[in-house]
Amino acid sequence: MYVVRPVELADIAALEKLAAVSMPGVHTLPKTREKIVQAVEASIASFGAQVDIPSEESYLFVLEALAGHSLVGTAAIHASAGSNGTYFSFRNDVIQQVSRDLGISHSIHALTLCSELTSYSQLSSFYVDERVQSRPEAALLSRARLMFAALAPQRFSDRFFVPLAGVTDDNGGSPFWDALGRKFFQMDFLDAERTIGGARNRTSIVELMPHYPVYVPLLPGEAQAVMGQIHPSGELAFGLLTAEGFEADDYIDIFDGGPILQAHKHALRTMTQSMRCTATLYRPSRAGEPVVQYAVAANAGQQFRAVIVSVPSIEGGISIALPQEVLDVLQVAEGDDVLCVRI
Amino acid sequence: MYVVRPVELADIAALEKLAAVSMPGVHTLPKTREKIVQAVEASIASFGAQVDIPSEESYLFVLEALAGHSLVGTAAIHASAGSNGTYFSFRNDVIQQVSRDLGISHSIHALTLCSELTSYSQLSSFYVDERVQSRPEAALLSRARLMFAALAPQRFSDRFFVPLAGVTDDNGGSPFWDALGRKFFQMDFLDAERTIGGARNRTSIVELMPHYPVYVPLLPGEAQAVMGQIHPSGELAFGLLTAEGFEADDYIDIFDGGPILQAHKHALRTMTQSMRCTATLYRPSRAGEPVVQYAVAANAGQQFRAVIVSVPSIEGGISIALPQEVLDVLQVAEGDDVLCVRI
Amino acid sequence: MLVVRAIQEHDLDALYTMATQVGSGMTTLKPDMKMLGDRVAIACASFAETIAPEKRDYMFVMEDTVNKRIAGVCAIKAAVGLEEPFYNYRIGTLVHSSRELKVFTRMETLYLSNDLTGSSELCSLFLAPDYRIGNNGKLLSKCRFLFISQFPHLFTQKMIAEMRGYQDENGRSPFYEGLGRHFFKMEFDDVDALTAVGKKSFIAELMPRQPLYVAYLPKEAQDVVGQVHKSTVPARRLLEQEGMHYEGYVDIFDAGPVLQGRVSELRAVRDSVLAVVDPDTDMAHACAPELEPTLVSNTNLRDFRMILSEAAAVNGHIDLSTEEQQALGCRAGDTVRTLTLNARKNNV
Amino acid sequence: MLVVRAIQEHDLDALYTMATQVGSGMTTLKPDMKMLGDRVAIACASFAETIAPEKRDYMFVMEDTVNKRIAGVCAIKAAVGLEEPFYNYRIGTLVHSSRELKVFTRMETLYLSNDLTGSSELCSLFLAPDYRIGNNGKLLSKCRFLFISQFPHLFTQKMIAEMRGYQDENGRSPFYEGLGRHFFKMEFDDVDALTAVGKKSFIAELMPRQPLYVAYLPKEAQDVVGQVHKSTVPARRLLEQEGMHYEGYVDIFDAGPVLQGRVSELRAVRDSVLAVVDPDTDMAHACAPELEPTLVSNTNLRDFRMILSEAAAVNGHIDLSTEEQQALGCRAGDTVRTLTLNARKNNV
Repeated sequence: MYVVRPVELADIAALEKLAAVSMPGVHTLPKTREKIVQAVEASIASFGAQVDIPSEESYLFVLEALAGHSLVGTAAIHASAGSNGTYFSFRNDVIQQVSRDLGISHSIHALTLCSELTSYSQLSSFYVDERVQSRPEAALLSRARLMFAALAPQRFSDRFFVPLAGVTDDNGGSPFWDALGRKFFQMDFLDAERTIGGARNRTSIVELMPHYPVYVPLLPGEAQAVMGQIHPSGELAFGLLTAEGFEADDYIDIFDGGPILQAHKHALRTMTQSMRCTATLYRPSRAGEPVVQYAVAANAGQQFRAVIVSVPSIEGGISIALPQEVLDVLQVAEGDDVLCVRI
Repeated sequence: MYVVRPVELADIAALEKLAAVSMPGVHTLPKTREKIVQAVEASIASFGAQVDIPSEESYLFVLEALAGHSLVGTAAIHASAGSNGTYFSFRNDVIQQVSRDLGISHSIHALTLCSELTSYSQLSSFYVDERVQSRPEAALLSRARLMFAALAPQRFSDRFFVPLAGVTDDNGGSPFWDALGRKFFQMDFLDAERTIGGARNRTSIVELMPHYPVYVPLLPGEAQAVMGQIHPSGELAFGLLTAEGFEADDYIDIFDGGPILQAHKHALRTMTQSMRCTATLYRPSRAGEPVVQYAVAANAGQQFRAVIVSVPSIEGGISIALPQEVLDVLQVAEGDDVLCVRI
Repeated sequence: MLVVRAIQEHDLDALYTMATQVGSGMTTLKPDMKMLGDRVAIACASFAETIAPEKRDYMFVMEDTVNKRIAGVCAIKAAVGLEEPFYNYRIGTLVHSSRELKVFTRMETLYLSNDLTGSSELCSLFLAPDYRIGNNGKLLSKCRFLFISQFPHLFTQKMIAEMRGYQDENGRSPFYEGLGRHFFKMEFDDVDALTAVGKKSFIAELMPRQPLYVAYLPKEAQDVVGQVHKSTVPARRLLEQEGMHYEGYVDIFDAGPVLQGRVSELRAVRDSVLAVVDPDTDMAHACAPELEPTLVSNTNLRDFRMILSEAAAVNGHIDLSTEEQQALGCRAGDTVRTLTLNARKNNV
Repeated sequence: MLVVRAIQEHDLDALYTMATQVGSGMTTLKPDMKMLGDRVAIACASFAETIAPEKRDYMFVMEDTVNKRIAGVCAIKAAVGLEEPFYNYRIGTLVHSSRELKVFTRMETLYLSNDLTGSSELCSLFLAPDYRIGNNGKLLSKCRFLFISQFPHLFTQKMIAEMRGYQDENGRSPFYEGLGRHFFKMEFDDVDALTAVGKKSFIAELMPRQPLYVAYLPKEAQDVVGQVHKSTVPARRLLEQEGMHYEGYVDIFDAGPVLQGRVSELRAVRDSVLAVVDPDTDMAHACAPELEPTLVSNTNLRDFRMILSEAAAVNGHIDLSTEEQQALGCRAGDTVRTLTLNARKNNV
């Protein structure tokens, strides 16, 4: 069995190992021990914080294989993307061009630097070990963040977004960057990402990036081709998130043109279809009873746990029967509330 | 009993009478017989059309008091606001201003001329007679349009909006217009509305209105004060629409600064909470059985009808018991499908 | 002798004949009898001062007094952009600088503008091919500056001239291909034809209205911003010698430069002088040894005439031959305006 | 006698004393010993040509040879905006026109721009109050044009001068109140103080970047766009006489005009002439009857000096008194540059 739980200090060594093998890229794990320690401590403080208004909290989750106690995945969610500055992205705008005399009317696609995502909650750092990628636990890890948000809505915005890494070539170059950011930053893509620490909320961005809309037809074909396209490493996350209800058309990343998925919580399956049920002890009654898979989560703090269970359908019901082992992992007793959603 | 139904040719005389008493303003009824006839004929053609993609269809509904066969309200919905041009509105933008050196960071509100509502379906022409304004039938009239859209989704966009008249003074002047549109059109508000026929999709708009964002702090206080504020005549509609799930913060009218309510269909109560039930004949079983009010609608063409009924709750059920009189008004028989939503 | 004079109604046929030789690239001189007739009528009314000053269009023809042939045409519009918007791109500069990252980026920017609205415009210059010799081109181009010096009150302080932009050997405009085509989705020649019939403003509705960084354009489009067509290089040089400068305004289609000048700083306005015509002595000009040629005009608005003479104004007097006096429609004792044909270098 | 000369290290104390008298409104001359010391060092390096041309800052002081007092200061920066972005608003025109509605609206527009980046700037002019008599102000201001004529290769073709904008009797800037305050949320004087310490670019981060219609501003803000402070009217006139013009660029805070000139069209560059100093004869200038005063400078970059003389250059020679020769650091046979103090009208 696998469990998603908040990161703990004891995980630091394991995270270091994960960081060493995980993809080079900017939206994944911190790379150095120092930054990992920082992230873990920030997460522990965040889970422990009393929150009225979402702010600097950053929650880091790990996926643990209980057999062997090994970490096989990470995922994070930040309470507010702009707690530490303005979060910049390109908004996909459509400009109508009309000439009555010529009877011409067409739409021009333009990218506008905007700060609209600043108040959103941001999902990031999604990584799962190869062995788990095809298992439902990958989906559990991704959704656990939203289940936590469903259990503790005051900790988050009503809107969420996830930037996914865009297309780069074999040398780490980005066709989108070459057509746009490079002209203003005068440096290579990876140098720029290193310089700015992968952030999208730095003053340097407002100082250097264009403030006027970028007309897409003027971009070279290679740059247009990768707009909103994901790096192959992001395909798993993209699939999980669009199934969840995230939409990809409104924003793209200002550096590599990668997609930024976003959604109002009303559009997210985890938010709209999850049910609060009372946990009961599962006592197998008859063999062959049809079962379905649920993600089940409990607790809104550092004790947060999420697992997948296969149990009889609870549609219309108000309780869910869970084996003792699951109750133990979730750290709940019979009669406690849990959050359940079909997975 | 009252019924909402598509307008018919026989209604023209009654509509003329209504137009004579209804508010002066731009988002309500056509005023002249010729325009009324046009609107009625367009509506009849629209209800009769086979529609794959929403286009020029414009559906006009009336609220009829069955006792006396008098018309006491109108409401319309256009399949696509931009079927005949680009629909222009002001988008409420927030621009982040950051100076790291001075430690200053603040937001500036700006209005940007945009055409994003062009592909939306547009609700308009909502008018109810004074005697009906405080009755639930006002809500029925407003929602009937969305029930029709729920019954015939292919006829409409996934997104809807409703412009509501903004604040004008006793002389028909608009403080918002005086601060903005007047500078470009060089004419009074009412003259401009007359000249342009109340439309928001004319080439003249793209020719004359400002293409650069208008920074709200630069507008005179009186103009800022009325931005997004409704004319008193729109309060009933505003209340009904926000209860329905429409949101008012994203767009305002380019002429008078009145609010433009908009929503994705997923956010609308009529769309998300309506149930398709089988109609059965109501046979009162026991006195004092608790009843609730439903809006019930049937048929997706010119036979569309919507009424309010008070019947026992149908939560979880799949059929609704309706008195014979209601079945007759809805033009359905036992066993036919109807659409029901709590009102 | 060649004389440049105010156009007259009877010049219409000759003007049409010339317009048929112009070819593409000059939008203000197309072989369209209706358009040309309207224009000549406006020009005649302009010289007669029977229409409002800002509507005037002073058109001049160059006539060969020997064979009475019309060999060239040029014009000055009193004001552009007052009936239809007059669009240009203005080249501006934006600096993007981050001290933290030690980056300082200076970018050129294109702004769609109507800044030149109301300016007076030098336009419609065409010289018949067989007259393209000697100083004829200079005479035709520069006559307008002498006219302006004589009647500065008829013009705004800002004078402009649109120059045809760069095209490659195949008539392809790299600027149009890199920018306009994306928004118009039609051929450059079609755009050109539309502007010729006065539809320029409506095409401009399709242009992007937000400022554009030049760096977004393909290299070959960037390279031709403000560059004239190869055949226009001499015309540009002539105007620059008279005090017109490229100040960063270009055509929205082909990025050809707009030359601008302040009327008070034009060489003709600074340096031209009035002189009284002396009685013809026959001798002075007969033996004038390699004198620099001088532009000489009469001072008559309604029947403005100008020639190129070997005579020079000395101490407020000038000795013109009888033939020259006739060409100018003046006689001894009349006042004429004179300017050396070529600019002299400053004495620094 | 008053001599304007290149500043020297030992002038720092006198410069500081003068800066204490300047008051607010001139951001480039504040009583800050560190700033002034740095600036004098750069100026000395500029005249000595030991720093790159675009970093130079040529600073001049006016010295009273009688009492050795420093009575005025002025400067030319070789290039602005190359270290910190240099912001202005540019006034443009946009036409909104609908033939259908018969509406033609011509609107002025403010564009935030760095267009003047790289221009050479005339700046930091201050004359001690007790010397504000006679031609002293002209001498101090115009010395820079003579310097530019002598050393045009040191400057870009574009010369600018920022003029202090309009304020009412209470020191209130209607333009700032109508625009800047909404974005800065601080007092004009605080903004002024920040710009003085070189923070202008960071304030500009807070300015709206999209083009603004002037018509959005309150009437009283619109009225002062391009208007100078009452006390700056004479300084503006002086510069305009020398060939500088307001071309639509204004300060982003108070909308004071930026005057611009093309170096080649400055009066000094057009009209100044070189002359050889004749041996002092004592007589010529003693009896010179109401001659127009002439600006005379030496031709020495490192020790540039200029005076106002009653002598005039005639046929390439000029007769300067021994005292004048000493003030200029030159002697008979040396070449000097001369320019009449006042512009003459054209002979039209």
